[in-house]
Amino acid sequence: MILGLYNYWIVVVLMMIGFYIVIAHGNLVKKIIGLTIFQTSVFIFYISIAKVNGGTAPIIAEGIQLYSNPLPHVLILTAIVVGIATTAVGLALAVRIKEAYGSIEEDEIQKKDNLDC
Amino acid sequence: MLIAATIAILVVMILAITRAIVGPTLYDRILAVNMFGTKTVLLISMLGFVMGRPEFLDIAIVYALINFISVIAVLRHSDASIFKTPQSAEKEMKKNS
Amino acid sequence: MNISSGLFLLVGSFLCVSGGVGVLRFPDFYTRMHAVGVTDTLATAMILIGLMLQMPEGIVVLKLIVILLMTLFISPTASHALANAAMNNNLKPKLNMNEDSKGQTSSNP
Amino acid sequence: MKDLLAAIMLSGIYGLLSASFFVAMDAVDVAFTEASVGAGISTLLMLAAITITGHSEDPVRHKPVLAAIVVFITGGMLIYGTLDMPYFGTAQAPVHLHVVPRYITESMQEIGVPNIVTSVLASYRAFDTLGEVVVIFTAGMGVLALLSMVHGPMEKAEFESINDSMHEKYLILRIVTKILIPFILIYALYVQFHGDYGPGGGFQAGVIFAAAIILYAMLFGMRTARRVVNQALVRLIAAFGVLFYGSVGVVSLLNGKNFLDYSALSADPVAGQHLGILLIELGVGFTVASVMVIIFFNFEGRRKKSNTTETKV
Repeated sequence: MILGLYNYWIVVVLMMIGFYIVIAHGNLVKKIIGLTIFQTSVFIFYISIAKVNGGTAPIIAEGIQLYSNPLPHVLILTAIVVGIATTAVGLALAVRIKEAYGSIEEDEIQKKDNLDC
Repeated sequence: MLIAATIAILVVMILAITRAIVGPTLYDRILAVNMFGTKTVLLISMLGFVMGRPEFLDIAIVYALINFISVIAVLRHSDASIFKTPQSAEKEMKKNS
Repeated sequence: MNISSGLFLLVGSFLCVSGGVGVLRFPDFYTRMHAVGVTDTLATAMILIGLMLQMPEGIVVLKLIVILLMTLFISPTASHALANAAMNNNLKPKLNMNEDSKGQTSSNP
Repeated sequence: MKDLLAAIMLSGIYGLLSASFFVAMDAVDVAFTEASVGAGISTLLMLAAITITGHSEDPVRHKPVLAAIVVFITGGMLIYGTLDMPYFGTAQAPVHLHVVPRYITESMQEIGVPNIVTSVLASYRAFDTLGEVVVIFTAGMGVLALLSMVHGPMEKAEFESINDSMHEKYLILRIVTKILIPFILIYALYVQFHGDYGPGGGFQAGVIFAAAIILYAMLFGMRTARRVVNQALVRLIAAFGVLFYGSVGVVSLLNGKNFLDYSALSADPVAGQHLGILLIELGVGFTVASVMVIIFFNFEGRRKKSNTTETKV
């Protein structure tokens, strides 16, 4: 059944929503929100790969045979924390741009840059 | 019974999201997020029982805490002097009525 | 045991749903606040008690009690702070009949 | 949506939702992290950022049609690419067939830690994790470099005079928070040291610990918080965490095993592994907590600076 692939489709849709926000919106903070959506879609992709039907969480307990795949969990766990750290750097850049240009709209920044040249 | 309660919580979560999207004022949104948070706490503790591994209640505890912190963050933000715009709030009220 | 747990869960879910409907249907912020603030705490308590009866084991019950206490502390505080902030920032309650009476309504849950 | 505040609230809900999804997908550790990070800290940082940058957005879009076309084509190609992927939840998918069976079956004998995620994170793939910790540390330093301020004595006095604590208006909030904060700190320690047996570990504990300090800073004002939490010390701790992690690896190197092979730390290899995991989780916790605190404090410090300059002009 082709419908067994639905998890990937959801991921793709989320990813594209994030992508659209990054392309089409001029506001830098909005772009960062788009990036986090994109990021989360990648997390969901990894985690949904790790799921095994009938398996449970990979913490060993008595009487459980089938566990979900722990490896993607590890990768994503660290990726989330790294993601927030990089998001913070992005926001910090946005703050500095606001202080330097007085705006975080891409168009206005571009205009000011052109004036300076 | 567990399943029924889980479904009820999911329904309420959908209602809360609707309010967060529609919500005419900022406070409606905060309210919806707060409510959504408490419902998530319930949902996660419920899911632990449904899946037969109730050790995972730790996550629910974190949720309860984080929810509180984010509500305070938003309130503090809305208190920040540059955002105190009673006119805008009133305008929104008028739009609402 | 099972029946009582089911009963608690049922009451809890009913309260949850009524709170949800309230938050969607009520006309202005303060009434919505009322709907959520009142039902949320009780519903959480009910459902958590139901879960406790479901599996009376030491550590699980302990964690559920911690969650319960946390909610009992946090939920009313958050509602109070929220209503307080809304009042401070001049969000007026919507009054049904007479527009000019800008009096107080009992808005704090 | 034009109002960035609303967008941020909704992205907070998105974080909550994705964390419940992770629980449903059995990834409890990930859900734990997402709970504390995605829903809590990231909302917080975005709010701090938009306090400075302003919260309304220019509704003009850049060539929305073109963007939509690009997005649709990319999406279509990605969906076409998924047709070859294994179905959702099949146990025979290639990801489940390689290293993972070894992790699942042998982790109990080799490492002696029930939580496989922790054992993979801290022992099998410890070098990866070291890299991640260094990235977090670097990001923290990046924020520090971008946002920290050197202010003269005059400015400093002015800076100190701003009282932004919330407690005048929110008495109840203040008292409840005062009661809660010790419990949050204890809970963070529990998460830190219980990570071997249940969901948890250094990353989560660090974020929760930082959240407690941030909560304090928000309610009692940055001035008080700066007095309580020494910034220079926090920076030192951030560096110390990374160093600690690395030096555990060096110790095992000096004892004749590979870098970060903790069997060398004790006579009994399993006990050594256990000790090693505990130590490096501690290092991770130190770094993550202090980096989060650094990031938040710097954002907040900036905010007051820009506010005062605005009022001066």
